[in-house]
Amino acid sequence: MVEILFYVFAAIVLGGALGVVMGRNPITSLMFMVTSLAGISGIFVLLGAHFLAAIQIMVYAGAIMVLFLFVIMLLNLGHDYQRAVRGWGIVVLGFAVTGSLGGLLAKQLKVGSQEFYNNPEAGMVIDADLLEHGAVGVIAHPLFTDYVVAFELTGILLFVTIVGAIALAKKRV
Amino acid sequence: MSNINLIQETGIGEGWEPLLPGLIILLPLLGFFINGVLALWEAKKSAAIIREGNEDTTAGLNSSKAHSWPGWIGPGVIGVAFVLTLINFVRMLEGEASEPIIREYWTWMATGSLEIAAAIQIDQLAIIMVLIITGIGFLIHIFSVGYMHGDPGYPRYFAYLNLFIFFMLILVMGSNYPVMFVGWEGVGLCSYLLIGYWFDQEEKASAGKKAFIVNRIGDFGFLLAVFLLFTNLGTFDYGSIFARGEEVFEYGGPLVTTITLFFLLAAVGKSAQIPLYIWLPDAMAGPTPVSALIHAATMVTAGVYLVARSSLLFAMAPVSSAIVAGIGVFTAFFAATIALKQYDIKKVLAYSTVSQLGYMFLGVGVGAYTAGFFHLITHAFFKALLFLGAGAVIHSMHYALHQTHKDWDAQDIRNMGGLRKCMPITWITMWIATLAISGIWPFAGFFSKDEIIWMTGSIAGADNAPYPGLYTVYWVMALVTAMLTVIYMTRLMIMAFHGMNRTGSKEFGHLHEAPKHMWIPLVVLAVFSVIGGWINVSKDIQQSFLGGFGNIPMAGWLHHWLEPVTESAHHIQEIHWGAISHSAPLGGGEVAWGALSTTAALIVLIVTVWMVRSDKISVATEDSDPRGLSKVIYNKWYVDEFYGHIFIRTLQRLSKFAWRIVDIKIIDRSVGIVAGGMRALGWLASLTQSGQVNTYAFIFTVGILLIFGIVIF
Amino acid sequence: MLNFFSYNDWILHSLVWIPIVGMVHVLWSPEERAKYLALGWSTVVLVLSLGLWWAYDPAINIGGYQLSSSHSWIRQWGASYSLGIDGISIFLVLLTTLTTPIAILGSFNYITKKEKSFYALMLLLEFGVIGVFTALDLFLFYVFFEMTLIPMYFIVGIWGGERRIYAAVKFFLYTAFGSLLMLVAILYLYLRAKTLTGVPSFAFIDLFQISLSPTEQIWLFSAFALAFAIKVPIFPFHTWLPDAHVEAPTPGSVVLAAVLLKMGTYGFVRFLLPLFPVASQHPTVVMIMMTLGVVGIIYAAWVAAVQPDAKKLVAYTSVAHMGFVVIGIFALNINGLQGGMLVMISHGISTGTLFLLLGMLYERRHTREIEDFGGLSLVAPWLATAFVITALASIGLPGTSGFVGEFLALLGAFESHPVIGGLATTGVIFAAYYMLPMVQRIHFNPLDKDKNSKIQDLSRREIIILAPMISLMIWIGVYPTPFLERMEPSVKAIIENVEASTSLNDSEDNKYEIISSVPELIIHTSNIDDNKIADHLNSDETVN
Amino acid sequence: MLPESLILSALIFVIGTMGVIVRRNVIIMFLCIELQLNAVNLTFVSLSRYLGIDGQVFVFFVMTVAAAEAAVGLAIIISIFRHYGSVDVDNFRMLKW
Repeated sequence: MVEILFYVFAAIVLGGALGVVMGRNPITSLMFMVTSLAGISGIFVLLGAHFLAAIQIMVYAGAIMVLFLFVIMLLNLGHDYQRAVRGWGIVVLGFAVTGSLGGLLAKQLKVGSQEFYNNPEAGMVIDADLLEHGAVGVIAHPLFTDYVVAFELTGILLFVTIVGAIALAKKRV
Repeated sequence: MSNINLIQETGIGEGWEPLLPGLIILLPLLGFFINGVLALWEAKKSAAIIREGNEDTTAGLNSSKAHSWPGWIGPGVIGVAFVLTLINFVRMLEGEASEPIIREYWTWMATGSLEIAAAIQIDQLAIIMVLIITGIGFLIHIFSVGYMHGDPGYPRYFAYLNLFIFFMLILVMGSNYPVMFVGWEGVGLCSYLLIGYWFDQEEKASAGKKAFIVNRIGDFGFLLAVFLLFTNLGTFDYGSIFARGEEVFEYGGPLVTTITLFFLLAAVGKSAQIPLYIWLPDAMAGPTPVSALIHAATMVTAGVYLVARSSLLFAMAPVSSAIVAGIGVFTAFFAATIALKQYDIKKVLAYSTVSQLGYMFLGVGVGAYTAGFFHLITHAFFKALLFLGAGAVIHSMHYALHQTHKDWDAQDIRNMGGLRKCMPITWITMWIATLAISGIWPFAGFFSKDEIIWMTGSIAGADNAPYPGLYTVYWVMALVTAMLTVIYMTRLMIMAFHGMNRTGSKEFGHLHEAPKHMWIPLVVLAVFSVIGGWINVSKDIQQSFLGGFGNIPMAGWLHHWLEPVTESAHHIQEIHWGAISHSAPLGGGEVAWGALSTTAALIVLIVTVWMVRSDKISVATEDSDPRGLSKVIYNKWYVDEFYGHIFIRTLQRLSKFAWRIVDIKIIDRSVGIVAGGMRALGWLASLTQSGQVNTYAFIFTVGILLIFGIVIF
Repeated sequence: MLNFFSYNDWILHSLVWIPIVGMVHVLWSPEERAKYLALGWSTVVLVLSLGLWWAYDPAINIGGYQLSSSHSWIRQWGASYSLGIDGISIFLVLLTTLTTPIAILGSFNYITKKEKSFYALMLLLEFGVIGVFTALDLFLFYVFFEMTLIPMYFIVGIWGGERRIYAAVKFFLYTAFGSLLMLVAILYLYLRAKTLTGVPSFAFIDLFQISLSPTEQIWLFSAFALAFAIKVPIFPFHTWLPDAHVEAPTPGSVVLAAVLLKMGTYGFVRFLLPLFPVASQHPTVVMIMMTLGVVGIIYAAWVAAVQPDAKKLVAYTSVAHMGFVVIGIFALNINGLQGGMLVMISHGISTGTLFLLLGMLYERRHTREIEDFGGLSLVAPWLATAFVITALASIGLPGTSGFVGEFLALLGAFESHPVIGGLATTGVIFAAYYMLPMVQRIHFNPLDKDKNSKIQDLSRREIIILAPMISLMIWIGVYPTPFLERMEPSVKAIIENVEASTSLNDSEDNKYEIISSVPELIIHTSNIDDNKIADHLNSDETVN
Repeated sequence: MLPESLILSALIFVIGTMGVIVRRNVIIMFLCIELQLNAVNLTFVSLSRYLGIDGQVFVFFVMTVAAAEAAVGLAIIISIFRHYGSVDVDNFRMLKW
């Protein structure tokens, strides 16, 4: 059951990703992106990261992508059907390079993951934690103990980002 | 720390005690400082006037204090120095000392391997030079008071003149070669400053520059000779060099020959001998008393002094000595020919000086160091007198031409004539000098010049003389030159002082005898031009009718006096050359040849008087250009032009080549090519920077792939 | 007296850091007070530095460093902050402290824009140069050596003439290129020393102890020599100098000529001879260096003689003078080396003064072309007098500073290589050939240009600038003994070290062997003081 | 499931990279970068099952940074668009020199 669901989500994710790259219109790409993100969120659930899955939908698909959408609408790019790619030469080269990169990555990840794969206790700890603390608690605990400084810094980062974004987008030119 | 002891008068001299020898040197320096400060003060005032646009810079300055003090300070310090020297001289005479007195004041340079003291040495040679320098210097200073009166740079003039005396004294009193070199270059500096004294006239400034640069060629030789001495002997002091020179150097060996040839180069530069004589005639651009002091009596004789000082080395190098004598006699002859056709009164005297210096070189070159030095002394008297006389004439001519605003050349003898009527004292004293330089008995020049010629002749006949034929040639040339001397000097005198006046009737009224300041030195020098030669009458002559049958009191005095300095050189010469002959190459003794030469000189004189007087002389502006050989001689054999083409133009071309081609085109451009290569590489690298994000991302990915691949495989 | 204030302990640190304090002060003060503050601070440095004259005692710790102190800086690398002086560096430090206030005073009228930055940079430059001359640690030396480039780059690039950017970039790249090669050599040397002793250290005293094979020496020598040759500059690496001098503002030229060039020759004496004695003695190396020196003397004199630009002329004469220094150094005897040192000092004074004088002329006439002048003696007699005296000192007239140095350098060169020495001596002729025509065309000749007849004579400020310089020229010319006797022990130690190395490095066996004082050395590396350095040297000698 | 999800993440990453390389529209390039980030997130999450919860924490941070990046990046795009009237990367070549 889980495997089937995984492959369904995987297909959605891959299809969405291809749609993002191949879509000729920014809106199309964006919509495929949302689809893809939703698929990833499904895989997150399957992997036991319930909280992240929720965040993925709410923040990523819900907020960030909407921000993109706003910008596209603001700039009125919805009707912008340009030639999609810059030239077939670079597409071929890109395929060659990214293909080999992907091959290497896949091979390496597969080889590297063998020992975990064979580990019978895989996922036991996380699942136990999940049961004990709940989906939020399991991530909240390290976040506010071990990573509290980083967490606070993230807050500062976001603040700075807000200031920066406002300053940049301000009409002053 | 070594101790500076400026006027240190401790230490006991050998047999006599010198009185404040350092002060003799310091006094002119003091005069220089005082006059120098006055000169700066003065110059500032006149500069302010020029800046305001006032052309006449002399206005209002003549009466100022700055204009009357130098006239007292300048001659004053030299006078005191002269008196001091005289006292020391008398003490030295009484002391009968043979060892030089050395006073060390401070350590000038000391490194681990050498030590040069700022030290002076007083010995027989030096004291005579000091006497001449301060004595004649004093007279010329007094003369200058009159001659330079009214010149805007009056204090500056005396500052330079005092500085010159200072350096000249260092030159002759130094106890080692480096100290001598200080004076050697210092006098060159003063010569430069004084020749270019009227610096706002380009040709005068250039003449000074020329003198300095040519002198520097000589200085180059001096330095190399000194370096060679040091590397072989490890010292610069006269005492140790001459004490050990005989053992260290081999007689006639290449080393000592090289050293002496470099010294010769130095002497040739300073004493204006071929091939470096060209600066001296130009040096006449300076004020006339300067020509008298520097370019006749003292500085130019420094070369002779150098050879006499280093007599031991020259005696050990017969080749160098022969070259010295050869250069000397050839210069004497060559310069005399040029003097025959010059019209500028100072130019004639300048070439005459070159010629007479040639005689001195001949003297020291044949090993007759005393004779050469003797001629230096007598020449100092009569040539200083001639120049001062010429100065008086020019002064007078200048005044006359200035009064009537005639722009004639005040120095051209064609514009003079008949001056004896207005300037009797100058006329008589100059005739005395002329007779002296012509070698007519009993004037000073007779004894000194005759001795040089005689010594040349007798060396040619010495038992083992190295090149008897060569010395015979020298002897003949020296005799011929003596006759040429008579001709050009007589020509000068007749054209300037006798016959009809050609200056113009209006101007003639303004011609006048020189003021007292000026004629007193003339008279003093005239006296010495007569009796100066009696200090070294040789024994044969003294016994003969030419010496009043033994009645000239000081026969051979100078020879005897200089013995401590020259005896080792004479000794070496005697060992290697054998006894010198007592007859000239054509036979006949010293007395006979002396009498003969005086007679011949007199005859030539009379003939010249007759010939010049019968010539019709036209003034400079109307005179036709000389033709043929006269033209060549008038243009000084075109030597200046020759040098200009061969050396100066070549050097300038080389310099321009070095700058324009080597420096800019080759070196700088190759640096530029390296820089350009770097830039090209940078440009190639910049091609990858298309500015397109996609491309960067692609390259980035390739990079990741590479790193990834390297990590995996 | 000096000891009462424990002068010896703090003086070198103060000399290095006071300029920085002054720089900060200048930067924090209003624009119009900048020049007075800069003058004040540099004068403080000058006054303090004068005590060195007495504090340095040539009789003690012969061949070693004095007033030295050492503090660990970057412990892991063994770089330390060590300062000290010996008979070679003391005069260069004094020359720097003297030149800086004079150059600052000389720029009062010349610098009219961005005064604050200018004077701050001048003080920064002083900091760097004093650091170069006092550093006893190769790493520290290198830092200072490179640091001097920065202020000079800006001084030329901002306050320079028309082609200032070109000149500044050329100057910077040229010298930086050389010093990068030197950096490589320094690192090699450091690693070599580290492997031999096991202790990382950049201290001179440690680096001098290691023995290198002849091949290594030749390579390292070349790298160091190239860096210093560019800095000096030796023919044919000199072409940056005329450009930099011509474009630099007067004070920049003064400091450049007076002290920056000396860093190159100082490097020769300080590093090349002690570090690579075998290479320094190698006949080919000596021949190349001497030949370049001689060619520099003659060639630069020729080129100088035909320059229409007075400043460029003087710039080329610097090349000629530096040629004397080079032949003096590579004569490898005491006379030559002492002469070379003295030429450095005298060149610093006389050429610096010539640049000051040319700057004064430029302020008056706004031209540097020799042709535009003429007859200035009439309207500016004091200026002309100063100029003539300085020019004569520059061409080495006896009785002025130039002569003593040149005489000794030539004598030294002549002792070891007569032909080279003889050729170099022709430099005295060519010196007159380039200098006198310039003097004549500027100060003599008729006053035939209207603009020239309005020129003002020296102001009181200018007299204050020139008087000490001219007095020094005469002093060194007449009584150089105080200078010579202070440098003698250090010079002697260097020469003896070079000569001793012949025997040490001849046998192949001890090629890579560290000499036996290493254990001691390890103990002392972190804390150098006079006595221990002396010990090192003594043990060094016993080994030799 | 681990190897599969890892391979999936590799594929997403590669597709994202391809997009960055070939697309000219800067917004789509941006989306592709988000895609790459998500690929990395997926890797973190899938490995976190075996290596502990830290992986998920990192994903949390990555998301925050992605949000920040998107905000700033989009602001830049807006200002560029104002300047050039286009979001085609071919226009942004100012940094070439």
